[in-house]
Amino acid sequence: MATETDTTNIDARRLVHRLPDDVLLHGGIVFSILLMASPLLLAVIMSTQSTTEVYQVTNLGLGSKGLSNYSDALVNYDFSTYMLNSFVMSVIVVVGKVTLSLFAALALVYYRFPYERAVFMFILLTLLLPVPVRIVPLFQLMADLGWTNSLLALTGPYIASATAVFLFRQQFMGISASLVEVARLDGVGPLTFLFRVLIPMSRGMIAGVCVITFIYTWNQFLWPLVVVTDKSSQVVQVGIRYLQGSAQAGLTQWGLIMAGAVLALLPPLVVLVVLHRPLLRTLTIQQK
Amino acid sequence: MSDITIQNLRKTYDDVRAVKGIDLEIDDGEFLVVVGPSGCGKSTTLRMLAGLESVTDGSIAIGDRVVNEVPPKDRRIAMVFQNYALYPHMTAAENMKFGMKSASEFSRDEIERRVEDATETLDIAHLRDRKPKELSGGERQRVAIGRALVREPDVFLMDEPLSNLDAKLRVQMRAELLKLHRDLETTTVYVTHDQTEAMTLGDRVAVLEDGRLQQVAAPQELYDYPTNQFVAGFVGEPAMNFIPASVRQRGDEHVATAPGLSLTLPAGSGLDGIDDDGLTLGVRPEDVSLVSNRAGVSESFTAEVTVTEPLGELLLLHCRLGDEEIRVKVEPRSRIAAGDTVELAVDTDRLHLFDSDGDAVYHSSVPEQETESALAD
Amino acid sequence: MSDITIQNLRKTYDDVRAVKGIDLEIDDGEFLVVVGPSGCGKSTTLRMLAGLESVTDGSIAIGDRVVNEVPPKDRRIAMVFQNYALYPHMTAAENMKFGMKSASEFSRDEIERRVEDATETLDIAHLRDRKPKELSGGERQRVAIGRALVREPDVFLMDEPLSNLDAKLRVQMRAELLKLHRDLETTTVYVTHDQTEAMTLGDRVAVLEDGRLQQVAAPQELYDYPTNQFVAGFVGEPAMNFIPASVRQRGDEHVATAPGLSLTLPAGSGLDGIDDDGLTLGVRPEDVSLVSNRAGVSESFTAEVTVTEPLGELLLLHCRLGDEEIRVKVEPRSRIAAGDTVELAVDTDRLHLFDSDGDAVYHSSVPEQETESALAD
Amino acid sequence: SGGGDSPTQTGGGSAEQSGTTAGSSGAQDVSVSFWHIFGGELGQTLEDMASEFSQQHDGITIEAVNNGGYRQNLNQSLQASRAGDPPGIVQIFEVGTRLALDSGSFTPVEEILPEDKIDLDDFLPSVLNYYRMDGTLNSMPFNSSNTIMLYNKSAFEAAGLDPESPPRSLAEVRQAAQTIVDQTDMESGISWPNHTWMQIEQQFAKQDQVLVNQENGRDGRPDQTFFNSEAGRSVYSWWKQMAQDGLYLNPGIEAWGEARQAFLTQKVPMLWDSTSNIVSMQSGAKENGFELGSGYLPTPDGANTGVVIGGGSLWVPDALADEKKQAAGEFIAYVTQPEQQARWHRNSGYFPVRQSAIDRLTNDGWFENNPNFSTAFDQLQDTEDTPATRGAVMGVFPKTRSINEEISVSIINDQLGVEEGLSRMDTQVGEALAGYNGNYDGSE
Amino acid sequence: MSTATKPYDSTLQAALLLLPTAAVLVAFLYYPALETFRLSLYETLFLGQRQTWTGLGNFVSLLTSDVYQYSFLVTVAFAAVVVFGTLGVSLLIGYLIFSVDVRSSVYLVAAIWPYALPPAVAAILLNFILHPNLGIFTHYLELLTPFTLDWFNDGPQAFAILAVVAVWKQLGYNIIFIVAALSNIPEILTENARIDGVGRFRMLYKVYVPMIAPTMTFLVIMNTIYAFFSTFPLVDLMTSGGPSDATNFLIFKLYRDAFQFNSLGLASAQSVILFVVVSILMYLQLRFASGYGRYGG
Ligand SMILES: Nc1ncnc2c1ncn2[C@@H]1O[C@H](COP(=O)(O)OP(=O)(O)OP(=O)(O)O)[C@@H](O)[C@H]1O
Ligand SMILES: Nc1ncnc2c1ncn2[C@@H]1O[C@H](COP(=O)(O)OP(=O)(O)OP(=O)(O)O)[C@@H](O)[C@H]1O
Ligand SMILES: O=P(O)(O)OC[C@H](O)CO
Ligand SMILES: [Mg+2]
Ligand SMILES: [Mg+2]
Repeated sequence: MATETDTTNIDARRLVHRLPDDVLLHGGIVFSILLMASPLLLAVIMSTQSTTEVYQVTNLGLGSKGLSNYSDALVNYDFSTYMLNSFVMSVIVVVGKVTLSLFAALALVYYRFPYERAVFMFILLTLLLPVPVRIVPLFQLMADLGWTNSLLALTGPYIASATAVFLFRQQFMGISASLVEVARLDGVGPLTFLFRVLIPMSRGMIAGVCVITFIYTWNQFLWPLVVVTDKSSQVVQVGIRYLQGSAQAGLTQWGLIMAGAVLALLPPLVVLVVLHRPLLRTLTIQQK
Repeated sequence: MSDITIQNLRKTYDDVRAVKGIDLEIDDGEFLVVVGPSGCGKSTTLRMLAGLESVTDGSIAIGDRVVNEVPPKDRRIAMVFQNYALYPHMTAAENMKFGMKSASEFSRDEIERRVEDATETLDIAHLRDRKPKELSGGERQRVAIGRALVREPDVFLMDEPLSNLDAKLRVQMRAELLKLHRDLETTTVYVTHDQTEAMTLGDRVAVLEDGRLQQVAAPQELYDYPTNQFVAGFVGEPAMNFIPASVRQRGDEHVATAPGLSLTLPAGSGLDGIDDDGLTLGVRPEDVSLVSNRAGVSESFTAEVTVTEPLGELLLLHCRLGDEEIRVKVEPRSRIAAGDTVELAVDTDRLHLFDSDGDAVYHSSVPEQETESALAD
Repeated sequence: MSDITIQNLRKTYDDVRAVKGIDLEIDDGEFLVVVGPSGCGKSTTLRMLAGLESVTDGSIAIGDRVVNEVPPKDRRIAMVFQNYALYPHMTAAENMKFGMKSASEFSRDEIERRVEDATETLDIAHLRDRKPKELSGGERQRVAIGRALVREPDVFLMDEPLSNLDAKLRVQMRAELLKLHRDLETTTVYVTHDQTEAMTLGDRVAVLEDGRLQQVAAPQELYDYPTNQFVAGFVGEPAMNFIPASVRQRGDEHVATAPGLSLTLPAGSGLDGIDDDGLTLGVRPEDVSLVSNRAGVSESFTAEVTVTEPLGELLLLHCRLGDEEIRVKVEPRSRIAAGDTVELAVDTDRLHLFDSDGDAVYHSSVPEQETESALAD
Repeated sequence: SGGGDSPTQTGGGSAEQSGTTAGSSGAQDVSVSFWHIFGGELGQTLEDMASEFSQQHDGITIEAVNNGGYRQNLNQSLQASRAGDPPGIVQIFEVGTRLALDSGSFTPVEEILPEDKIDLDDFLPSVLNYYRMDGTLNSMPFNSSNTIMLYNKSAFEAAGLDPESPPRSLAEVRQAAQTIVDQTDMESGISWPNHTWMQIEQQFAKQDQVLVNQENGRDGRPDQTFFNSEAGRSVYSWWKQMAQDGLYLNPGIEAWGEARQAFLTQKVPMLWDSTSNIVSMQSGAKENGFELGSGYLPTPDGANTGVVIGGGSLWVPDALADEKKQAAGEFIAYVTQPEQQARWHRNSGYFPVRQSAIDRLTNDGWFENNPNFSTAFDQLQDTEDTPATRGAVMGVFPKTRSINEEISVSIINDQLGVEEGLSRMDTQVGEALAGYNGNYDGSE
Repeated sequence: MSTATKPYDSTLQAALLLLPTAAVLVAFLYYPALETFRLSLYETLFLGQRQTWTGLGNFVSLLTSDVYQYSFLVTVAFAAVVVFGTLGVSLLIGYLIFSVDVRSSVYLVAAIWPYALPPAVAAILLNFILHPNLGIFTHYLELLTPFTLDWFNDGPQAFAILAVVAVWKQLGYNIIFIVAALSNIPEILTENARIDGVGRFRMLYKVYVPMIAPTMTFLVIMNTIYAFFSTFPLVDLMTSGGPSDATNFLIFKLYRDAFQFNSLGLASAQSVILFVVVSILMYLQLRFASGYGRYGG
């Protein structure tokens, strides 16, 4: 299958011996990876330090506060609320988007209906309309609907997407035509076909779309910033913004901020690490 | 009754005329193989039979019923695909059951019974709970056939079911399919582009080219009496040698001549009135031989060997005769090397003549001839 | 000097022993074909020759130089791959030049000259400026060969270079490769899994199985005198019939018996002292025949036909003999149907016996025998 | 106008009920959110006040929420009002006054104050006047501040300067800065966030120079600004020179934290800061081991017409349900009570806005014992009442700040000349004013 | 694709299946987008509650405004730096990983994790690490080099810092594609080069880069879109557009005009201009995607 590219599925023979410069290569990789990760590692260290310790710039030891910056962020600075909001928002968008897109792709790939191409183009064209292109009226719309500060406003605009429809369509079209024809010969109904055949056969792709969507949604910043004005409904990315203002004895509490940042990064990072395989496969299909 | 009657069948895609008018009758219980080069319209024809493709023109009847407008599931057919078309996430048994469950006209027990029967017939009972990826190619194809079997159809349609298998397995599955057909006697239409498969499987073979039927006949008849140059060249490996020739009537006899070659043609149908230049003489590689092997041959000719290919059971010579290359099958242990000049003769009982349109105008032997048989008892 | 000497060559991947000790001498200018089933270690061996794979044990010498530790680029070899390995973004000419340019030991003119020569030799001068995707499969393979040519290597290594081509083209390229080799006389090691290719191309053929060499011999010798059952079964299509048999000495004669069959073996090397049960009698399908066709055969036997496969030029019978199935090639127009019982005899000059280890202990004909030749002049 | 069609607005029914709100255990709880801008200790103080109030007032819960900074609070409350889901009380900075008023999103606070509990005459007139437009008090001054200069007495002493007499003119600042940089290992001489509140708004007031025409915008909609005036040029020329000579440590645009940090970590000996932060600066100084001093905001030539009121006031959105407005009014009255004001002052440095609170503190000897706290107050008391010190009013004030601060960077980085930069401010703000006015008039 | 593989032909069912998606797209994408076009022709105050028709006035004032022109300029420059910076670094790291052993998912995951990195977090982390006074990186940089980091005040530095953050955050995404593309290059091409003795570096720029050109093009487009649209949190949390407007990118200016300065009409006009930018980018992507054939194995 052309779609099974890459990284996850590489011929065992790739392990060709390349010893002479192996050490150099590994060194190079480890160096770049460490360099890339260093801000995060430093942040983790700093997140255990007290404000005074942070201000001793070269103090790179684990700090005296242990995890208390984290509990402080979670309890006193409402990060538990923000995280929960982010989580609920992300899960709703993931579930909603996957469901809606599966239905749409089912129709696009397996139904004969007038103006098929036009309908597909109609969906695809929304790629031209990222949030910034419509943010003002979208905000007004939410205001008019009275949806601001609600999950509806946070999730609604994300719940349908050209990308997911496109990916599922691509996936379905990649399913061997003869499998479809077998179903046709048997007279299998569309929903049976979707649930018994398409979904089980698209598990990897669905997982990939879930990961992409989760990370994408979790990382949203601008839209929640605009549409949520009530702190208790705010998501964690914007929550970081609130932390920035916190000061103790006139000094910014960087330890606390770092703890907040690490918290805000953790869920998408975990999702990525655990599900990187389907993610990689799905992303590379998106390219086409 | 599950004979099939196809009349003037046509299929046009936007601008492609894939099938250009086919008339064909398939008897109840017959195993008909449709063969032809890639893109000739085999699959299209089969898919119209299945109802997967709409019919542009003409009609298809299964039994007494014209099925042009009948949806696939109601045609009482089952189809087997080249790539098995098994659902990868279901076990063998689930694959077999899935279609029937969807149809909902079968009871649980009925479904179980049929799957039981089919797995037994195909000797795959032990594979019931494996998923396709845990099966070998041959086993997968067997499951796919099993899935067709459980529907107990009137007609089996198979589109190159063996072409994904390796050579050994293909030969073996071929034999199994033959046995299965002998047991079930279900009308079967089998599409392949492999002439060996066509020859060995079919009660009759239909040769298709460019959307048109070229010949429908029993395998050996196809080999011995091709109706045109296309069929002659398509069937047989290596292909029949074609030599541009002219035929002149000399008294009672007809003599074919080509550069370096002159042959008196045995009397036969079609020779009357032929006195022509633009003809093509056809002779198969095994019907040319080294002269020393055939005593008393008058009309021998010489050719230069350009390449020798030892195939073990025989030696294939590529020889230059005039401007043409002809292939000759000779004894495997002949000591012949490239560059040698050899003396050759043809089996005059196995000559074919084609006119400039490619139509066969003459075969040197007569179709209805009796062949000596070697039956014991 | 570019003969190759391989001694006790071994290759082990983590837990897979891919090559298990090969000794082989390849003469300067020889065309050696390595053949064997998938996974037997052909590619691995070739890649060790090329230096793409490190050698686990043993040694490889090209000419007088042991090359085990020599990097690929310094081995004076060129390799042609199955899927051409052309750089898609470079034209044919650029593809040919790229490697040489990198080597930087060649002058511009030298490079131009060589490419010129190669394109001429291969008749692809007109394709120079096309990119791979604008070339057909055969043309691509020609460019790939051209790229190997320009390096003017001591040894060509080819790994299934034709297996991506369709049947017709494969046959044609095969002939071209032969001609090229005849012109250049460069030592060539050619890997394939296709026995026909092996037979027709090789000066000698090395049969590999499971990481071990089974036999190295000229093609016809391989066919006629396989050293073991594996080679016997691997070469020839359909494969040799194997019938479990016991051989008893009766006075001067040795008689082989199997259910339904009893054969007096012609005297031959290896029969002395054989008086055994666990033997296997080997006879090729074309060496079995219907009795009526061979007059005066005493030791005939009968078998039931289970399947008939008309192949056009012959009819292949699957017959049941005792518990065994044997395949028999008979006259194409024989009127034999499945279920018939036929009387058969074997060509006693073409019998083989294998012991329980599969080693050939006896061939009824003698290797050095002269074959009658049919040379004119 | 905005929020008028809010679905939450109920008619007279709720007015009747509101009579029973205070002190009674009403059936329904009114919960009012209060968006403020404080983190840390100040935020804590506010939250304490809110919860104490909630405890004392059955049926009312005030939820104090730190909603980021002033800009965010203004924008978000406008957005929330637009969306019909406004907070109960919003803290908005002084320069947002005109915009908030024009937006029509807020109810004049005097309409909802429980009259029996508040005595407007007790409030400092200078403060009330800032927030009173066309005779109406639109918002309740709560946290009022001005700019003072903090300095590191220990460093002054170490450099041989008199720690008890901080520089009063910009030239003196420069001298002190130079001396300290030369004498000690301090990095630079002075710091303050690039914030027009200090370098323009306060400096102009001190030099009795209005920012905009129409009597600083109090007599009508202004359409012209005076940044490129003598007052502006003298401040900016000095500032630019300080920066060029490495005597000014630039912490960034509105970067309060960075500036304070530089001061507390003793990179600079002087800091211009809001009085609002005295408490934490005092404890910060102590933690970092130096003695904190404070003085009036220095000006060119030591001119001192006075300062403008800074800080924020409390606004109540119009779209709020009546009983919530009522509750908000109760709370606003509560936090401006003299004892709360005194407490607020002690915990922050914002000066009390009521005379009685000031009197109470004075009587307690607070100002005597805490000279840094009195500096701000004294500076305020020293202020003459002129159009310049009454403060400018314009709808585009927040944007003006952004424009000016961006241009300030270019000036002190020497990408722009002083005049060039100041007149660019005049142009850009002028355009913004024109756009705002045109639009505003157009639809009325 | 053959229409023959479409087993269902009930238009009604198809419509029902498409309805939810279509409804969401119309309500939250098409309608607001059209509304953006409409609003761009008005001058507005207070979140659109006061609107005055100005025709193309907003566009005229944008296009003639120094600030906007400058913003456009820095955005384009920023996109260029981010696009090529990201590609360069990712190519290097991707190539290293590919060269070693692509299956090693440990390396791979360790290199692509920034894909999960929220831009806001990236901004905050580097804001701290590179803080002019507190940043540990700053500290050592200033210790070891004569260079001083003062990006709170120095426009070009702020621009560079944001570029670093933007590149860092985008590395994961790019490495994913580059490693995948490299892995798709048939191994035999590499082996062939080994036989010819082609050097690693020459191989990279003569063979690998041209061969993954389609992927690189795709990444150029995606990175451009990213640089234009997704870097808002960086600006908002790190520089607020400053200093000297050096980081006042289009998206930030749009936000500020809309939600801080209440000029929705003007902001809508900016949205329209951004729309034109995305459209051009998408068009280019389609052009290039079809222009390059995909190289098979
Ligand atoms: N859906 C379609 N749209 C347009 N043309 C088609 C379609 N399906 C088939 N064709 C064309 O119709 C002709 C016959 O196709 P068909 O698949 O029947 O060939 P085939 O004989 O089965 O070939 P193969 O041996 O390669 O399977 C071909 O030229 C093909 O390109
Ligand atoms: N890099 C590798 N790591 C582990 N095992 C390998 C590797 N390369 C080859 N093998 C194993 O070594 C054995 C020989 O492989 P090789 O590729 O030489 O077979 P082959 O004869 O060329 O087969 P084919 O005809 O399929 O190409 C096989 O079992 C294969 O799985
Ligand atoms: O920090 P504050 O509260 O003193 O306010 C300073 C300015 O007045 C804000 O506009
Ligand atoms: Mg077909
Ligand atoms: Mg191989």
